[in-house]
Amino acid sequence: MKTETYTLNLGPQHPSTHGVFRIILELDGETVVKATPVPGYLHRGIEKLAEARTYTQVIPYTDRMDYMAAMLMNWGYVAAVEKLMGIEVPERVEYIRVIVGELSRIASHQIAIGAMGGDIGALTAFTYTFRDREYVIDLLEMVSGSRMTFSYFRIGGVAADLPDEFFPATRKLLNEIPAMCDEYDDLVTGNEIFQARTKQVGIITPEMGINYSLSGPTLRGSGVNYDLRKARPYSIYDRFDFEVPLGTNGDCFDRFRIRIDEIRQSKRIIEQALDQIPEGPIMAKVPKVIKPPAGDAYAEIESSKGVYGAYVVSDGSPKPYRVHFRRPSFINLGYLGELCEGWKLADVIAILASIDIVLGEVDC
Amino acid sequence: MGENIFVGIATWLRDVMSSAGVPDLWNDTILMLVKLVTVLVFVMLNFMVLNYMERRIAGFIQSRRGPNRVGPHGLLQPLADIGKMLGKELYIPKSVDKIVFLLMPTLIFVPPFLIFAVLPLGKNMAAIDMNIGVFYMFAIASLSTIILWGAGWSSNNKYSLIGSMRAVAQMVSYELPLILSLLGVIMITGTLNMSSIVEAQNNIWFVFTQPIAFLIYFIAGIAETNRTPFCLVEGESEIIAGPYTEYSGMTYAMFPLAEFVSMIIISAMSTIVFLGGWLAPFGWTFIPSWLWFFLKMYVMIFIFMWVRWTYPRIRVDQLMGFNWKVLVPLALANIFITGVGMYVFRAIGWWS
Amino acid sequence: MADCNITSELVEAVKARFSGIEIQENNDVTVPAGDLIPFMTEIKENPDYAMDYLTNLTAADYEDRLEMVYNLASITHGYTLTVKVKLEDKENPQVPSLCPVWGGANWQERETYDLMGIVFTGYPGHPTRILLDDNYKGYPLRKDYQWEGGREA
Amino acid sequence: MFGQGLLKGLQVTWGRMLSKKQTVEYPDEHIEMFPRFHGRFELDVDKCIACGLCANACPNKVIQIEKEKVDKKQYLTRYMMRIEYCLFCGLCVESCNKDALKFSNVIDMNQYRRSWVRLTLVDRPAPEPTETPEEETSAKAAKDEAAAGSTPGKEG
Repeated sequence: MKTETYTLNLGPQHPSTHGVFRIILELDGETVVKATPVPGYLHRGIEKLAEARTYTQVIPYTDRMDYMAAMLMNWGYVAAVEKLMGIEVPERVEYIRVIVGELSRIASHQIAIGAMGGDIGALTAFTYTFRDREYVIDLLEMVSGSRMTFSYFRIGGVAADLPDEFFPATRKLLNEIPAMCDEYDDLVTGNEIFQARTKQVGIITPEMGINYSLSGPTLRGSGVNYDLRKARPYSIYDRFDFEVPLGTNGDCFDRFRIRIDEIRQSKRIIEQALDQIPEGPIMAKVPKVIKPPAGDAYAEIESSKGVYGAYVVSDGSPKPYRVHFRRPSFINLGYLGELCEGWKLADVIAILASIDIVLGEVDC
Repeated sequence: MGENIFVGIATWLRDVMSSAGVPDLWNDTILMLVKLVTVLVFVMLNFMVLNYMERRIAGFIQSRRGPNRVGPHGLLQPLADIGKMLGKELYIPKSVDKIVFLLMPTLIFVPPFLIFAVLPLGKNMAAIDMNIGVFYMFAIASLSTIILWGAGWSSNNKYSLIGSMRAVAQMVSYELPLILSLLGVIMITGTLNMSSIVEAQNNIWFVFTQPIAFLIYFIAGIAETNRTPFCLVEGESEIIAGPYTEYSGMTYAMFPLAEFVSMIIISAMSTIVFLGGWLAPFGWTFIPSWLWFFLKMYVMIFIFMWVRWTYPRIRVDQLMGFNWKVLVPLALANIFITGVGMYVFRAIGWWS
Repeated sequence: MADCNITSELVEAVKARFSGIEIQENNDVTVPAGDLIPFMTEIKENPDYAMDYLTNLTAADYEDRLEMVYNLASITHGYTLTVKVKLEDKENPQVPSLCPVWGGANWQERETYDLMGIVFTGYPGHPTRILLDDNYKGYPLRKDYQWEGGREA
Repeated sequence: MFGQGLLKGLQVTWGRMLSKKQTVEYPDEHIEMFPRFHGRFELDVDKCIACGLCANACPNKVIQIEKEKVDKKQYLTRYMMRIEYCLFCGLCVESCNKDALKFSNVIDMNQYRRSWVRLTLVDRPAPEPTETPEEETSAKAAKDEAAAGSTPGKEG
């Protein structure tokens, strides 16, 4: 029997593309023959905007990339400028950055878990993770004053010291995190329907993952142990004892499961950081007008989505000459077209959710 | 007193009319119309209760409060919803097949209403006590498949088309285990009349003698009503709203309404066939029969909702595989075991 | 931040094989455009370097040249390397595409083409715009790009 | 055993159905905001010296300042924030040396119309100068331009 394929425009406005993202699907019945992802609907030109602003003024714009883990976005950019200027960041700042960064990672992973549950159909998982995320965001609000776009990092330090009530509140939350993770496990991970939907679906082999520059849980789900916090410990991550959760099959389920495990590991890191945090200044000696010497620097951190890097070129003026962000979501998406081929329409949603993109970051 | 309240009202109405000198034919016709209007009102009331219940339960499960602003405890929320839906623009996209597009939301209502005519909602409380009630119900229920398909096809939208194709595949397939699961009960009772099936459960409910059939019926019932984990037809995160994507305002509202009504029917059927219908357990007959019926029905509906807000959605190939590889063989095996059991029990004289 | 750049000895060893490359004091390597593919293949395939991971690919617009920047990393060994390619021809900048070597270069090259206007030869098909509209004129990240409008206008 | 996860899920949702609800019924209840919360801006006019640092610190040119020179002192006549462009990053508050510009805990900043969103913190005429400097008008014009941040050039 001769059949024809047809084209389905998944997006730009679709409940499961997590923003404005479009996938042109060529479908044979419900099976995907060809998938062409089309990003760019949220392109705001942050890299160009940065060229018209001073180094400090770029920080609020980095928030707007991965707004689910804005602290980490701040960190990557600030690290690049500090590398360019050769600033040694005070001890306490490093600890504060680790604490808020890991809290941000927890908040981001909670979204990823909930959104994936919601995309598979379990809307309750979505509300549960959002409910728990509010507690994490409360802590970050206590520190920075904002709930989503924190703008908390400064070049050479952070905007303000941790308030006193932050420590007991964080410890209280950390004690609740294992119960939260168990609840997600019970509700979603252990669910047979969820497993049937995600196991052996959208398999990324380690070779393809490395070839396509995937990073973060998307790559680690395939069993590649590449976490910058362990591979090339930046900041003070070499002082903490934690594990890198790895998947075995590289399917959607592994990518999902890893995120829950990473929340547990982040909890361990924060606990250690809270125990070790020293007193001290929260700002390095930085000139009032930030004028890095001419040159370029590339710094990268492990964000919740993967390797987030910032490439900053300075010409000696107070404004950056060129800023480029290596956004993990964008590069992880590059493999999506190939990954979706041969799967069902419903699997495309599961695969997209398991990669965990934030469109603000994809389009920058 | 409460036991026969509706029968009493009907008798009273008949008496009033005959004493007023209305001919018998007219009398019967008017009474039938009154019954049908009662069914209509009953369905609408139930829809409002269900709408409120669904949102409230969803809220409670999700650590929210659910609707609680309109009226005391948000009880008037369904009215507000209906008002909102009525107030919305009835938008008809240019490319749709206009006649079919507008016909389907009106037709979607017909099968559920027709079914209500034969459901015994209490002792002597079926509008029409048909002797082929179960058969009639399934015959009518199958009609809604083509209506969903028509809605999707006429929308001229690929999401709608996928949704409606899924609807056809799913509803046609799941009808089979649904009917097969009832077959065991029908074999035991030897009747298709719903009231007789209920009466046959006087000693023991069929949920205890036919547990597998009940399970199959429950699963297939969820699939028939297109609810999670089998809500592929709407599949919100995949195909927006399936066949309903292009509908707006009241034309859209008809579909959820029909969905709720079919949920009532599925729950009512499971009550009638497996949970002893209006029969009171433990001999607690001080509660009227129709109240028992609603109690059981709403417990079933609650379980439907509970399941809906807990589970994720299944995939389309898994859905069909589950049906043809698990449910249908299981249902057939159940029929076989029932038959053998009947023969054996008859042979040893435990059952006549 | 710990210094994870590739060691000088390894870089020197590469230099012996590719005469055209320059090495800056922070071990950044500048490669002529013609040598790019052999160089990248060599450091990717050779187990001594095993630069199997293309982290970042971007470009910068300087007054006299466009400069491609490749940030490589080795998952096996853990170190990084920055490779640069200078493109003197600003009117018609061309650089060999890395798509045959790394699949991950695909979208990043499209982005660079889109915003910086660098054409990647050997790219499967002509690179198309990825973030901007297909009919967009100009390359916004170039320094000479002019745009009128915005909220002040 | 197959089905265990399904039952576990039902157990979780059952537990949640009966447990305490998380909703804050907003207009009736208010959450206490943290002291650092980035709410509506407040300007302590007496402290403000109209230096324009906040306008310069803003990444998005939100703040517009108009000032007049009265008796050799800068006098703030108008302080307007185009909140619709504000990122709430807090760089302006941080840049204020005199502690005049602050965040409050007010979260209700929603308006019915976009044009009403603009936040005018100060709008007052300059007091009559006690002496009469001749070149006031020209000085004012120059200052105006300087105060409005850099000259409105092309956006990013």
